[in-house]
Amino acid sequence: METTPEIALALLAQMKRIRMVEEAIADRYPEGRMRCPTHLSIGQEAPAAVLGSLLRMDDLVVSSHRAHAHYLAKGGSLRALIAELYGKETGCSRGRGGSMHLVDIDAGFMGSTAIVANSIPVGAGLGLALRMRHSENIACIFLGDGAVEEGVFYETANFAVLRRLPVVFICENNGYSVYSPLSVRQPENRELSSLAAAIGLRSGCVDSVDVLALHAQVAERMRAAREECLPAFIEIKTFRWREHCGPNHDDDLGYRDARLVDYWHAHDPLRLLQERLLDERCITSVGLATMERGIRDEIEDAFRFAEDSPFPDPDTLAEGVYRADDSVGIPWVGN
Amino acid sequence: METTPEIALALLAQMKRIRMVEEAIADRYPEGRMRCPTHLSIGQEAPAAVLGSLLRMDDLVVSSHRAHAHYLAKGGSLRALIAELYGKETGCSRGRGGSMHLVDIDAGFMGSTAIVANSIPVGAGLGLALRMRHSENIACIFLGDGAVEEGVFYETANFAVLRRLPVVFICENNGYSVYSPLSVRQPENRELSSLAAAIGLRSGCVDSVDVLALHAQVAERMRAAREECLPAFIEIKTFRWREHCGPNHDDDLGYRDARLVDYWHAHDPLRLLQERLLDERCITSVGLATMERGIRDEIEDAFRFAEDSPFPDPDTLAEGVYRADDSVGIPWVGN
Amino acid sequence: MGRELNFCEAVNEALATAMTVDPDVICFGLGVGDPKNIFGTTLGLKERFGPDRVFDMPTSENAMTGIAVGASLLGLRPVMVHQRTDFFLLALDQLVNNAAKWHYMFGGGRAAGITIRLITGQGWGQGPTHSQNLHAWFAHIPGLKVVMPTNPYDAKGLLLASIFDPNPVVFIEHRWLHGSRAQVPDSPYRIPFGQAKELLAGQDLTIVATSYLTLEAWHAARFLRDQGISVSVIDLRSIKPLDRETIFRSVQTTGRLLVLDSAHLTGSVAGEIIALVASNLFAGLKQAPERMTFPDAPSPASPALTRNYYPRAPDIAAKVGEMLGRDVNPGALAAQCKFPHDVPGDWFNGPF
Amino acid sequence: MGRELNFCEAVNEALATAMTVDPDVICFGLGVGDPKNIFGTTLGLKERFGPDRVFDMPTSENAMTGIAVGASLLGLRPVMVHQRTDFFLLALDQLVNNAAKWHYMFGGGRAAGITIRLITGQGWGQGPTHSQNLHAWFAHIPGLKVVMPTNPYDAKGLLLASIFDPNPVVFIEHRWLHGSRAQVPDSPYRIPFGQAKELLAGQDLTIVATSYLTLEAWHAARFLRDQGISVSVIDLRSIKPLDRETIFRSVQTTGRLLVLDSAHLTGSVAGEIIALVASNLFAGLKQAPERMTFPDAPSPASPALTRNYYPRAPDIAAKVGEMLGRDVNPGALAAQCKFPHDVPGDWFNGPF
Ligand SMILES: Cc1ncc(C[n+]2csc(CCOP(=O)(O)OP(=O)(O)O)c2C)c(N)n1
Ligand SMILES: Cc1ncc(C[n+]2csc(CCOP(=O)(O)OP(=O)(O)O)c2C)c(N)n1
Ligand SMILES: [Mg+2]
Ligand SMILES: [Mg+2]
Repeated sequence: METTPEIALALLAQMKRIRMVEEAIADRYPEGRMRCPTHLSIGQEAPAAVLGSLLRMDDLVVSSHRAHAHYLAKGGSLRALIAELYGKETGCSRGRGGSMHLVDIDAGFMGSTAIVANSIPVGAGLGLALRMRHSENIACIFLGDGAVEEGVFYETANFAVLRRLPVVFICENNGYSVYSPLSVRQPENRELSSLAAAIGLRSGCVDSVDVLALHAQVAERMRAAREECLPAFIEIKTFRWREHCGPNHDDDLGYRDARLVDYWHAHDPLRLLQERLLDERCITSVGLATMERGIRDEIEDAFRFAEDSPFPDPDTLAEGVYRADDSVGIPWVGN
Repeated sequence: METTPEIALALLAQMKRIRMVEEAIADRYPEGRMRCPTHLSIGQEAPAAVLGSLLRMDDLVVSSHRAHAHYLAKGGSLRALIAELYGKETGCSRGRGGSMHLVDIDAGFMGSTAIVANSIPVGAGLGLALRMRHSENIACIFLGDGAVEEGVFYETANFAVLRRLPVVFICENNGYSVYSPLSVRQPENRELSSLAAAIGLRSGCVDSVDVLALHAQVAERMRAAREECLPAFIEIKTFRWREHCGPNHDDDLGYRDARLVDYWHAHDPLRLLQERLLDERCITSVGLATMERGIRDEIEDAFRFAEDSPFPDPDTLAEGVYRADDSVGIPWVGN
Repeated sequence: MGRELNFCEAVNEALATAMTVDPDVICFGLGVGDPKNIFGTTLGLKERFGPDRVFDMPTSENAMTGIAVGASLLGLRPVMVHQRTDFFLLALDQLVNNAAKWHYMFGGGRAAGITIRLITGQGWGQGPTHSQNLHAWFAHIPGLKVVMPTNPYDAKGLLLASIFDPNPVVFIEHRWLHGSRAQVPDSPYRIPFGQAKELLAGQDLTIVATSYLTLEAWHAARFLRDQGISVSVIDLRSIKPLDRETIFRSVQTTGRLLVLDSAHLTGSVAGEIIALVASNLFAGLKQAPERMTFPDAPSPASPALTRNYYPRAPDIAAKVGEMLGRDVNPGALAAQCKFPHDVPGDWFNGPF
Repeated sequence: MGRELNFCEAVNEALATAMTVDPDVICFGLGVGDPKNIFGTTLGLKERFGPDRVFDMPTSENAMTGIAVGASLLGLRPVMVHQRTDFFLLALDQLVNNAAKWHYMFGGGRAAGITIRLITGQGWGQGPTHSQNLHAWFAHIPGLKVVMPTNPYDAKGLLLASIFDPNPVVFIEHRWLHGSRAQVPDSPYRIPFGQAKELLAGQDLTIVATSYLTLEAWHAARFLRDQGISVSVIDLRSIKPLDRETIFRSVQTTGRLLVLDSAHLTGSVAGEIIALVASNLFAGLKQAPERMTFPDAPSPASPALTRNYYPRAPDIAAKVGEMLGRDVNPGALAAQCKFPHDVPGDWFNGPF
């Protein structure tokens, strides 16, 4: 698929939207009314935006603790996201899950979970069901470089290859698991994509600095995965700007090489894309301002919605543990 | 290391011993006095014998459910093995563990366990301790082709490479997990050793039909592993002759291609080695008969020992759950 | 119409029925479709329903459980099986962090409608890692249902109820029950969870049991009856949900409670039941409620040690006698047993 | 000589002491040696004892637990830490099938002398997968010891006892205790397991608690004392081994028992304790023993829902009042709390 100007603009808009949402969350987090652990995607907007533009509405997604971007890019409701952070009944998980447990079934966002790697097999299970139903959709599994260390990633990949499941693993390699660099977790010189290839996945590694190149490369791989119906693994090099969990910057802690931080600040994929689209006159500065205003309004609306929404009724605390429906006609017998 | 005639003879003796022990167990199992699930190694003697000859007395071994051969080749007591199968107090695990839980600390056989793959990290932990103590020994981890499917194998291999642990994974690939062929468990054309290599292990695959070639190749890899102090993975192609668990043949069930079974019967590593050593006059038929008699006597003695040994005292059933020693001088305080 | 089936045949029939009724039912596990077909319980399914719906799997318990969860979110009804409960320890992240919580933590949308069949080992030296019982663990987790059938009739009805329940169900089959036989209707039926069955109604003492221990309790109760002791035997059938009412009703009559549980004493479901009765029915109790369980020690392999590990009918009878202050001569009951203590009967001759 | 330390400092001191005393002590876990150093508990250790003994690890909980087991077989004393109990669900095969059984199933040779520090989350929207409490599970497994310290003094003494215990010990730290302060001797000492501490001795009712709930119980008891209700508060400190004697002795005096437990009701340790008392001390009970626990529902993220999820001092006071038939006005106690219900105090301001 060619990356048309329309697509480029849509990518810009989505990335901007994600960034501005995350920044708004960060700004307001210290008020202490979004009371749940929150992992922001600032700096990592590109993979989400690209996948969001390539996945179909009825393709499916699962993700991890750092899921705001994936949820939004897949079409999840912004209002429901912010309300979830506020612990409101109108939240996407009715306040039960918080930032780490997002869902929007209508948008095909099937759930994000907070135990590292444990949504990976869930994504493959979606793939199994899609395959059984002869669907043309695919299931997209977002994971981090840390998640690759869990055995369940490997087990899932093995099964996906064995049964040729229509799944794509999107591994956002931001080089860190919390404060831990890859060097304390994985052997030097490991290529995650070679590892995935050895398990049998169609694999490749792409950089997220150039968003349009990223889009083109991921598009090609997604097309192949869809057409050949073979599971794929795409490693995307990216960088998290803020602290692992919470609204702050944490580079004062010195856990990341200053040059690395500087490099990514100088190569912010969002800014580079924006400059390029301005340069190439795909968008004017007026158009950009309009875009930003639109996003700001949407964000304002979402926060207002969240703040105005009611909290869950405390008396419903223990409800909803079990689902009640009974859809089959097999008769019940008594004692 | 060159495979000298002495070594060749020792390999023959060890393989013969393992085969004859296993056959004796199989013969007597129907008596119903060895009352525990028992996984025989008939057909798979070569890897155990080769490793037994290459490991030093103070190298360490862990293994799985199918561990008789590994235990014996490492120097584990035959008497204690048979007594364990009989559930006797003189068994290597005092009757608590049965065939699936063997141990002989003096021989460096640190334990075999019956949950697929769960002794793998234990072996790596031994390696970690050896490394911390600047020992020149290595820890050898026996596993099957099924165990490779557990995530813990992958997690362990990653850590072993990361920390350069002195461990060698010996993967006996007999093509089956119980009745399940590799084809229902792993992708076609997978090379286990390439997979291991992608994780970062020094890897190779060798065949066990020619025992002397196997010995030479494994010796070379073990030497490298020891000298470079890098963890290694050696896949050894082998074949199990009897049923997965229990004393019988089960090829009437038709789960294995008859040609495969025929091939391995025609290429019994033990018989081929024996014929070759006779051919090459490394041993005479008289020498062979003496060897067999010696083994038979040892086996007779072990069964007699087991049968004559007392059962554990039923009153000790709940004892030994916790270990009692207290070896540090930090004072205890009361309330 | 009914016929006599054994437990494995009843499970097999439930699976076949479920797969016929609903094309969304799938069935997998290590050994599904192999020549032994999980002690015969999955016999013929692959042939009838095809390898897409019935399949063997890699030795990857954790991922495969997550895959079941994922598949269920799109409406499939996966039935996974493990030949021993012990193997399932690898999959508890998926069971507890995902399956059990999915419905609740995402605010009530989808649920993980999976069924996990776990087979419990006992006897013939299964030893410490092939005969564990973890139903107390499962019962502790909100969002799970835990079913422990005792006979072929219940096995069929409870398994069908499990498969079509929209929530995750842990379905525990005791290996020693696999050979038991009973009349089983050939038409499909479901038995609701949370309905215990009072097998015998008595006046002197209530025995609460599950799964295989129900049989031992029944033998003990029949033996005691001949000595003029009238014991209630309640088979819980599911422990989550738990049928408190039936337990309470019986204890209200007898005032005496003995709970049997095939698990380690500390933290057992037996303890939970005693706590419930002590807290809710204190005034109705005539004496201290008691329990018989496995000891707080791993299950040893040697038959010399398992003899006293598992409570059997004579032990139960003796315990009831002790609680009632009656001499009951359990030796007479023990003498009736015609096969070694570490097998359930003639049909089982090791090793699994 | 003692000084005031907080809980994290006490844990840190215990670790440093252990590593100084014994070169075989090693310490690892996700985040060990990073700038936050597990809420400061592993601060400075890597620098002092080197990266061979103190290290971060891959996100591979299961293998790393097995690696600890293996290392312990050669005499190392690994101390592993998880920032949340929930993450440890991945490692239960190693804990239960290997660590807990090693000594027994190999006939009494080596043992898995490992210490697993688990930190329990609460408040600030930790939600369903970051605030689980599984001590009932661990207590159910023979071969494990389970320790739940309440204050810095006990944390140091019990952690040193854990590290030098030759058996696997699960050491549970409630995150809300990390900020608590107390006098801690600077010399090394060990507190034996299975010795509960009676914090208050009373006549009317016995409260049994562990870990963070002990603090809530203590506040409730002090409040009740002013109203003329005299309550015993027992801090178990370890739940396996369990100090039955101290519980029994107190209940023998008061005749009334309330057990608090930071876990789901069904299958809780609270139930186990009630069962023990009901079975062994039936005649000594004046009324039905009761328990207060979390509900049988996952822990929700929203602060609106957690308010009623966790039993707090006013709830405990109210419950005691109810059991004694006394009006105790718990509202007055609730009014004393000066910070939001979902943080332990001013020192905690989210997110973890
Ligand atoms: C099983 C488990 N272990 C540890 C954690 C704590 N934890 C939360 S996020 C995280 C980092 C994961 O790193 P990565 O997968 O690279 O994702 P990133 O945060 O970089 O996006 C860790 C270790 C967890 N949630 N689950
Ligand atoms: C976790 C776990 N899953 C399943 C089993 C049942 N099981 C016992 S041995 C075995 C086969 C393992 O195959 P492999 O590793 O190739 O060893 P082999 O029997 O061929 O020597 C299986 C699946 C088990 N013991 N543990
Ligand atoms: Mg990362
Ligand atoms: Mg095999």
